[in-house]
Amino acid sequence: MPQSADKVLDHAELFREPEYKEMLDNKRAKFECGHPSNMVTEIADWTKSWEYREKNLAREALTVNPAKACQPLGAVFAAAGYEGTLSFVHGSQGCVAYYRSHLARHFKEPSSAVSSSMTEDAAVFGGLSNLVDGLANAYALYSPKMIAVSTTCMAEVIGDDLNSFIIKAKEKESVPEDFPVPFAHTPAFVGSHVDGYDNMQKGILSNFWKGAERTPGEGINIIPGFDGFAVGNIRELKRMLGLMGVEATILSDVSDVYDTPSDGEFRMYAGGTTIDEIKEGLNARTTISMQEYCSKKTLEFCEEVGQETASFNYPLGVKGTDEFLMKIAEVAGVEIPESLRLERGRLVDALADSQAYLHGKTYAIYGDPDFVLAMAQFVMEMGGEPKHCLATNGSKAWAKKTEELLASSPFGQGCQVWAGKDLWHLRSILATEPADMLIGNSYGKYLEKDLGIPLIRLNFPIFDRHHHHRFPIFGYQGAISVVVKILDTIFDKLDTEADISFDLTR
Amino acid sequence: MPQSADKVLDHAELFREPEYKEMLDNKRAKFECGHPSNMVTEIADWTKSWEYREKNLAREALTVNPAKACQPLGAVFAAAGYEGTLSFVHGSQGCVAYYRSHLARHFKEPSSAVSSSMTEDAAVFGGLSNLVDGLANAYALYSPKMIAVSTTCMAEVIGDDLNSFIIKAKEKESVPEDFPVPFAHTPAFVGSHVDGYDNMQKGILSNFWKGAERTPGEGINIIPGFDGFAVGNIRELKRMLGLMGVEATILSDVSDVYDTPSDGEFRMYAGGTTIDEIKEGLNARTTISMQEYCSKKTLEFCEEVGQETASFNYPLGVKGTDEFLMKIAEVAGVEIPESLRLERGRLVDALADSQAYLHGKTYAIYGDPDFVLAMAQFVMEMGGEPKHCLATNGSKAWAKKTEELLASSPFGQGCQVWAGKDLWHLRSILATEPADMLIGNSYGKYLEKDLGIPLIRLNFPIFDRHHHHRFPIFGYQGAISVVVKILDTIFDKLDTEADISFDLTR
Amino acid sequence: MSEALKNQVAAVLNEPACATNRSKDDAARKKGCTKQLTPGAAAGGCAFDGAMIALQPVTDVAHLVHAPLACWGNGYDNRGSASSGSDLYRTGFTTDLSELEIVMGQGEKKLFRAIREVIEQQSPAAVFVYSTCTTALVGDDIVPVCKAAAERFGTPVIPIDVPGYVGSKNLGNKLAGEALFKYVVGTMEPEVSTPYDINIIGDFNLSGELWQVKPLLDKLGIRILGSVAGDARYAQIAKMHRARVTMLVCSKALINMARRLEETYGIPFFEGSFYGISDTSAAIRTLCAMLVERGAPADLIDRAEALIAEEEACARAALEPFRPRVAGKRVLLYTGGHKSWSVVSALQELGMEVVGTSVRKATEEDKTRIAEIMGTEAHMFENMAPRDMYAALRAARADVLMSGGRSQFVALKARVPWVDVNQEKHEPYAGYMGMVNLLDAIDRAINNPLWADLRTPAPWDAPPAPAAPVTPLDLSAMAGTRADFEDC
Amino acid sequence: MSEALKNQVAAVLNEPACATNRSKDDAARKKGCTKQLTPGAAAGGCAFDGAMIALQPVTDVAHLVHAPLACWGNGYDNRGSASSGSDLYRTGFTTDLSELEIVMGQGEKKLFRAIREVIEQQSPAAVFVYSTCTTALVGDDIVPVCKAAAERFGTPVIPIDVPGYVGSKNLGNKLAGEALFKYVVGTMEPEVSTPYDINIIGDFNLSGELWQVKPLLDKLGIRILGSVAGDARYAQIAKMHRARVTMLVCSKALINMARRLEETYGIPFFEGSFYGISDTSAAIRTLCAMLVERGAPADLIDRAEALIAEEEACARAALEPFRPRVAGKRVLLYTGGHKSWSVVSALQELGMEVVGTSVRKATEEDKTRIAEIMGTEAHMFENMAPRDMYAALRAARADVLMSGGRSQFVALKARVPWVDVNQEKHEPYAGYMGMVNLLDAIDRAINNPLWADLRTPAPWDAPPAPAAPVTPLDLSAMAGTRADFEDC
Repeated sequence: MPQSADKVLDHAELFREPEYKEMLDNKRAKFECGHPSNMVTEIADWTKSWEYREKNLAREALTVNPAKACQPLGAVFAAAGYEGTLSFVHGSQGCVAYYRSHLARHFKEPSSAVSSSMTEDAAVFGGLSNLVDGLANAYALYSPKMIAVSTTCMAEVIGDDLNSFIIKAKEKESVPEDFPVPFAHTPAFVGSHVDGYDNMQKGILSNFWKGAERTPGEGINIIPGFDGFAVGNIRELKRMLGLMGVEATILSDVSDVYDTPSDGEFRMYAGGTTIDEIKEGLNARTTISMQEYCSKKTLEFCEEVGQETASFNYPLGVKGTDEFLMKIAEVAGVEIPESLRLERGRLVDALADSQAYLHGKTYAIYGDPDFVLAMAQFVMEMGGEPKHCLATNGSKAWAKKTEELLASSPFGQGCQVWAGKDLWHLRSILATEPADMLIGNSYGKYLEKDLGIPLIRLNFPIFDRHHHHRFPIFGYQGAISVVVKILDTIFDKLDTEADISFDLTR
Repeated sequence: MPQSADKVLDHAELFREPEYKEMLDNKRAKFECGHPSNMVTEIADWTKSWEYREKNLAREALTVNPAKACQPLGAVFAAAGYEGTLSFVHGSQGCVAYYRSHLARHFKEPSSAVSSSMTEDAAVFGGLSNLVDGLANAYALYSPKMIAVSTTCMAEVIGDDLNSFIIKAKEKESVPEDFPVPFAHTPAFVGSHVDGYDNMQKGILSNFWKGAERTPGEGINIIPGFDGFAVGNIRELKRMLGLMGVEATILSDVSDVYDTPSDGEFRMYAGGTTIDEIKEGLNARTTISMQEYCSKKTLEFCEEVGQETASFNYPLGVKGTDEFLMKIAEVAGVEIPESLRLERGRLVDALADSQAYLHGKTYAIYGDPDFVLAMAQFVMEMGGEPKHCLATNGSKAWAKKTEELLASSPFGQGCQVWAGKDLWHLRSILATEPADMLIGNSYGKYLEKDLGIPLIRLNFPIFDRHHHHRFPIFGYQGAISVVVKILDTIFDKLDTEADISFDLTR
Repeated sequence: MSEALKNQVAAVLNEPACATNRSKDDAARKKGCTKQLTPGAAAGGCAFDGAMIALQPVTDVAHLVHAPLACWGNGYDNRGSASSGSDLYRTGFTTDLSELEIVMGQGEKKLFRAIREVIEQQSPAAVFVYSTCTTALVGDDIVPVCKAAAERFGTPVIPIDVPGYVGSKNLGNKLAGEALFKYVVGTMEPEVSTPYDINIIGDFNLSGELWQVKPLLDKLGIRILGSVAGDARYAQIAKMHRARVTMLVCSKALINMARRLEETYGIPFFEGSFYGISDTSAAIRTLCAMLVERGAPADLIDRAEALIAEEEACARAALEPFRPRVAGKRVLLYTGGHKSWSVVSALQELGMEVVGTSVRKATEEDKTRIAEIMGTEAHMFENMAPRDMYAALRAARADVLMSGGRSQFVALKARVPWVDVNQEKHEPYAGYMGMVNLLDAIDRAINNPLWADLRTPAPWDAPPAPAAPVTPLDLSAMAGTRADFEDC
Repeated sequence: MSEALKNQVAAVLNEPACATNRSKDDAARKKGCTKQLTPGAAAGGCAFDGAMIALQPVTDVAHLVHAPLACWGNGYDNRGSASSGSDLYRTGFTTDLSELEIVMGQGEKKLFRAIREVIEQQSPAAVFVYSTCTTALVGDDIVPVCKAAAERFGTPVIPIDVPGYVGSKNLGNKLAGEALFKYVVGTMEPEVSTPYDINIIGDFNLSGELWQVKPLLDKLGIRILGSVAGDARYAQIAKMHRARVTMLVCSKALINMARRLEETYGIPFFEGSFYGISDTSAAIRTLCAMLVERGAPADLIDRAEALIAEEEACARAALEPFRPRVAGKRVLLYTGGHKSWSVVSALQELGMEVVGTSVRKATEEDKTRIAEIMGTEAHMFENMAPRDMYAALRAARADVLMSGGRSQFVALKARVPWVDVNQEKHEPYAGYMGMVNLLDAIDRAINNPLWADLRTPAPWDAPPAPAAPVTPLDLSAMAGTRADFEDC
């Protein structure tokens, strides 16, 4: 073996050394049951054919590589944005590990959540004792200011009633009577993480607002939604609001939660919206959601308590940001400040400067429903075509809305909407109707490798690149950073493929 | 030909089509004087050998692909940062076109500068009439608030005395007597653009401060230096100063000059430090320069008028930013605010999160002297090795300082400093002692292509990527964006080369 | 759950081959070796997770999870098992059951159709169908569905009945082993049998670790006929009944499978480790001795000794440059059961000081062994809440934490370097040269200048108080909790 | 400067082949065709720049600039000439003279050593040595240095004496042509001569434009024996004395070279353009007619007509889908001399309306032709300061500006699309299909949704006043300046 202390190879390189190559080839020859390589190639090519595509799209029972996560993940994320809040997942013991891993890998930060760890006994007798003991233990172990309870499938299938269970737990003094324990039912077999986010947001707000006396005021609440770029985006949102002289309550502010410093202090809880802010939020005049599909039920509840509501679809780019800021200005009764006008001008200037490279590019966009809508609109603003818009967790209503968006622009002609499809569907779609770029999350890297279409990571989760979420994609300045990612991808490809056109100036 | 209206190819693709390929091959066969391709390959390989390296490094009369520009470019850049200032280059007609192009291509913004357009007559009779007429025309045509005069080689060789020429021009009423016409002698055969920046800064400050009465105060002046990321960096600098509650005068603020919006208004002049701010700057207690090699003479002049001075070498990363902020805090008598402490913690956290990928990477860094010092220090902070530090415009003093920096860290052991070398030297150096990454400017793309070493563009000029300069690399948050660029390069390479190690999580 | 599964769980929990189990009284034995779960604490993996860990490395199989999205949709391709062939195992297949399908009892029909689709569109060597909490609770019986599908489509379809709520990850490992034994082992015959055929059970080829050992076995002529499941092919499980010896690598997770192979096919097994030079040599010696007892030519012993001598010399020489850089450094271990003692041993060989090791997943036997190796029980501790781990890292003044990914950020906040030695690691550490890799990783972690910068106070902070004098630290006395802070 | 150069400049300025020049009186002729420079205005390129533009496309030559850094160090590889072979021309070679070397008169010695180094380390087909302002002013004589170096090293070393201060870019083009004629042309013989051998002078293969035409010539059997300098090799200049016909593409820049080839070697030349379908066809017709007059077989004429018919039909068909997207769009042109009329013609073929064209670099002849084509002088204008161009773009309500890079940002600020048609463009627009490319670029520019968004007021602004009615615009009456706002 070639290993030596002077040149220790990590496994990406180690197993490319000659003797490992030989060993691996032997393995393939002896244990693969030896399909000839030309047959393997033939089959692989067939899986990129229209024939395979038809078969693939006809798939109805099997889901392959879905671009969505489950409700409890969204609930844990929503709860994390409230100060001192511990997520408590009522269900089988193993599920919460996934949520913690998913969030930790994307944000590169600790992600705290606990489980009621139900076993077979609970399947027979119900989960009350697990929840009662669990709340007591969580409260004692972690000293939270709030415990937000969500469910996994098991609790739903056996029919656990969280509301009465929590009442019972307080009677048994697992937690003090006035200690906030909001809850939401979040079975994985309904909807996706965006629904879980919605349910938990509604659960938390209900816990404080239901039955409380409202003194209508002029305040504004903003619900960011489930957002992999929440750290950078919420900070940018606050900066823009500051420039406008507007104060608003961010309902679930994870920007500090998922970006704690290394300064010698361990923060199990850092930042987040305070309980006082939640309570005061009841009196707001308006609650604005930045992601419609993450907040349908929550906004309905806000209307029930007497607030005006508005929602956006992950406002990105010129038009998206314009509309959002105009709404804020309208509700708050302020003007758009010169500083933001300049920022808009700079974004438009950047688009104009680079339009020769942006116009006519084609994209496949996959991810959460709001994000896909936003990104499709933004690429059309640049003269690009969002050829394929896919949301595994997209509904029929979402599909209709997306089709209307595409129909509103000549650059949307011939583009297709794929609601409910997964990334294996997308592989067939792109193998037969390619696009220049993929926009989505880390799971798209298999498509990038397989089909040679560059991937731009702009959605949750991003596991294989670091720290992108610390910079905004919201706002005019955030939109420029999206444009830069797209342009860098275009130029990198130009340079990689160029021979006589390897130009110094682009 | 395959051209059709449905599929118009730009030239990067057009000339890869079969019949063009054939045509081009014929051209090579018939007109190349037919060196056999194996001989071409043999020679090409030889140019990557140690033997060729020795010959290349022995080169003393020929400069190939220098990583520096000339003095007048730096002067034009420095002048651009003052409100309503027009650069006037006294010299032959053609030179100013290069400066305008260079700046326009990097910043994607108009770059205004004029020339005295000397011809043969001036070579014989001197350039006085060109300067007199030129100032009159420039003043009438462009209505500037200040005209900053620099020189090219011709004016220096024929010995034009700018000071007396300007006095004469005012006597002839080319411009009003009290109209500011600072000047600097900036021959291209002395130093480089960083010296031109220094000379022009000194010329401008002298114009207002020399002979003026000083009322010593507590103010702070900051000289940013020649900086391709000036737009993002100066804004970040102002933001950090704002967080500290410190007001400072930026002497040459190009952040708005080179980032004008597209909003229907043409701004020949936008932003920049005002004349009143310059005048008031005389009373500052301290002038701090962010780039030592861009400000040696200027800081000497500041000391002459009674100010304290300090200089840094393009402060980047943890230590660089710490030192700079501590200096500001000391001079201004303020504490470092909690918000900046958190930002530092986040930067350290980002480095810690990614240290498994950053530690042990090797770099070749080329560019301006201050930048190379800063980048070398920062990569060593990450556990990387700055194997080759090259500044074509680096002096012996710079080389010594860089060697001391390298000696201060175990990660600098075995790293080399290349003062005065060009990018063709660097090609031989890297062909024989490779590094994992190149850090520099767009001219490095030939090395990237030739040697397969990925390039990260962090220095002026960046001609073949767009809008990078709109985001800071200064400050703690700016340092995170540098880290992200490095990490993305590392991960992109890992993914491109990976087979069994094509991992979802990094 | 079904009576069949209930009985199987009870049987698995009463593992005759487990020495610990044999020493229990009947009541304790019935309870099994699972730790008591603590509601309200951070929970770790479940039985489904354990089964998936054990089986996903079978690379040419389509792993189809019969569940709502969560169980697999959130987590596909999140392990670092490496493959020399098919990538099929990295694709996330699920029936993604919806509420309507659950309420209406349509799960089994959907499963059958999903199996058809995966076979038609992916041509796997086999399909492993995993049940989960939801499908078990609503009564979907995957066994007859798999049987019908296998008959209909001509591809093996293996039921893995592992709803998460039945128990721990360790239990899931065992249930997976039972399923393989019941449905797969013995269903194919190797083209040739040799006296050098072995099974390796419990290695998952994380970051290619199996491949750091295989060249050694290749040099000795030893063939890995059966594998559960590192870089495995379905055929390598189907044929494992023809091996001569079984080596059990993960000390307890799949012992039931090893025992069954011994009982049913007469294949003796031993437990060994490839972590650390001494353990690697010991494992090779034992393996060769057993092979010779089972009919391999006697010269295998001498060839093995020669190989061991050569490799040990080479490895120790390669390690020497690192020793001065890591000797004396203090390591805190927070890993799973078997790693607790095998890694301690390996690190001590390198002159490092292990200031603490978690025993939260260790068996009594593991704990005894650790006490022997470390010479004291003072360094053993149970689970820790993040803030307690943080305090321990500082109190123990560890220079490096070796653990899995979810402790990473606690370590970093405590400004302590961290090395990933768990299932998601990116570098292989097995075999003789695996130690070189591990040392390099530790060296790079500890000697990254970042830590000095990080620990140096920011220039605006006052200098820290002088360091307290070193006193022996009894980690076992630290306030902690038996709550299950599952890390992997 | 040297007397020799002074005399050469005077001779070049008195170009017998230039009709404009012949119509001048003696005083005007002596002044030459250069525009008067305006001190204090933005200045354009110099003679050195012009020479470099003409010669840099010789791809296998090392272009060595004898100067301080500025002349080449700031700007190497900034043109879009494309090469089918060597990339040597893209490397920036300079003597980078320092102050000490200038003061001490060491420039010539350094130049000699630099020539040696470039030959030893780069093995160029030849070295072109350019003088500049500084080296000319201090009296460095590059001619004997080049001669000595050529003798010493056995490689052609060609002096190009073009200090910037001697005049304009156009003058630099001509001086470059003189140098080639004096030192290079006729120094090599082609292996074979054919009746189809031609020279093309004045095409620089920007973005590969020459290659859009060459296949047409190839189909007719016409060989580009000599090239100045698109995709040229040194040999293609050395052998150009053996061509039968010269086509001059850039209408005035290198006419001196074409004339000398005619006077000395009897090679007739004509001026043509490959911009636009009609011009391309006219150029091919003229070329073939002249070749036949010079001895090519007469069937060339018929073959050319057949090719033209086919290509024109194909091109017009390809253009039709674009016509509805661009017809009626208003174009403002701000380009160099010859492009003024050839591009106007091309665009009108497409149904576009040219609302203005700069004539700042046009000759009187160019202006006459433009007036003919456009039917009025109202659309011609001289140079414009940026803010005036900005106003013109808005007043003329241009839909697109076609210009070089330095006007780009003015257009964008005026919210007018911009298409790069100058030397730095990235797309080729020559020949029949070049029009398709140009249309595509215009279409993409004009129809990018960005412009609608950009022109739509921000939602917080009041709606704009209704647009003023369209009235004929006399751009020539606009306040402007004769100051040289050099754009390329």
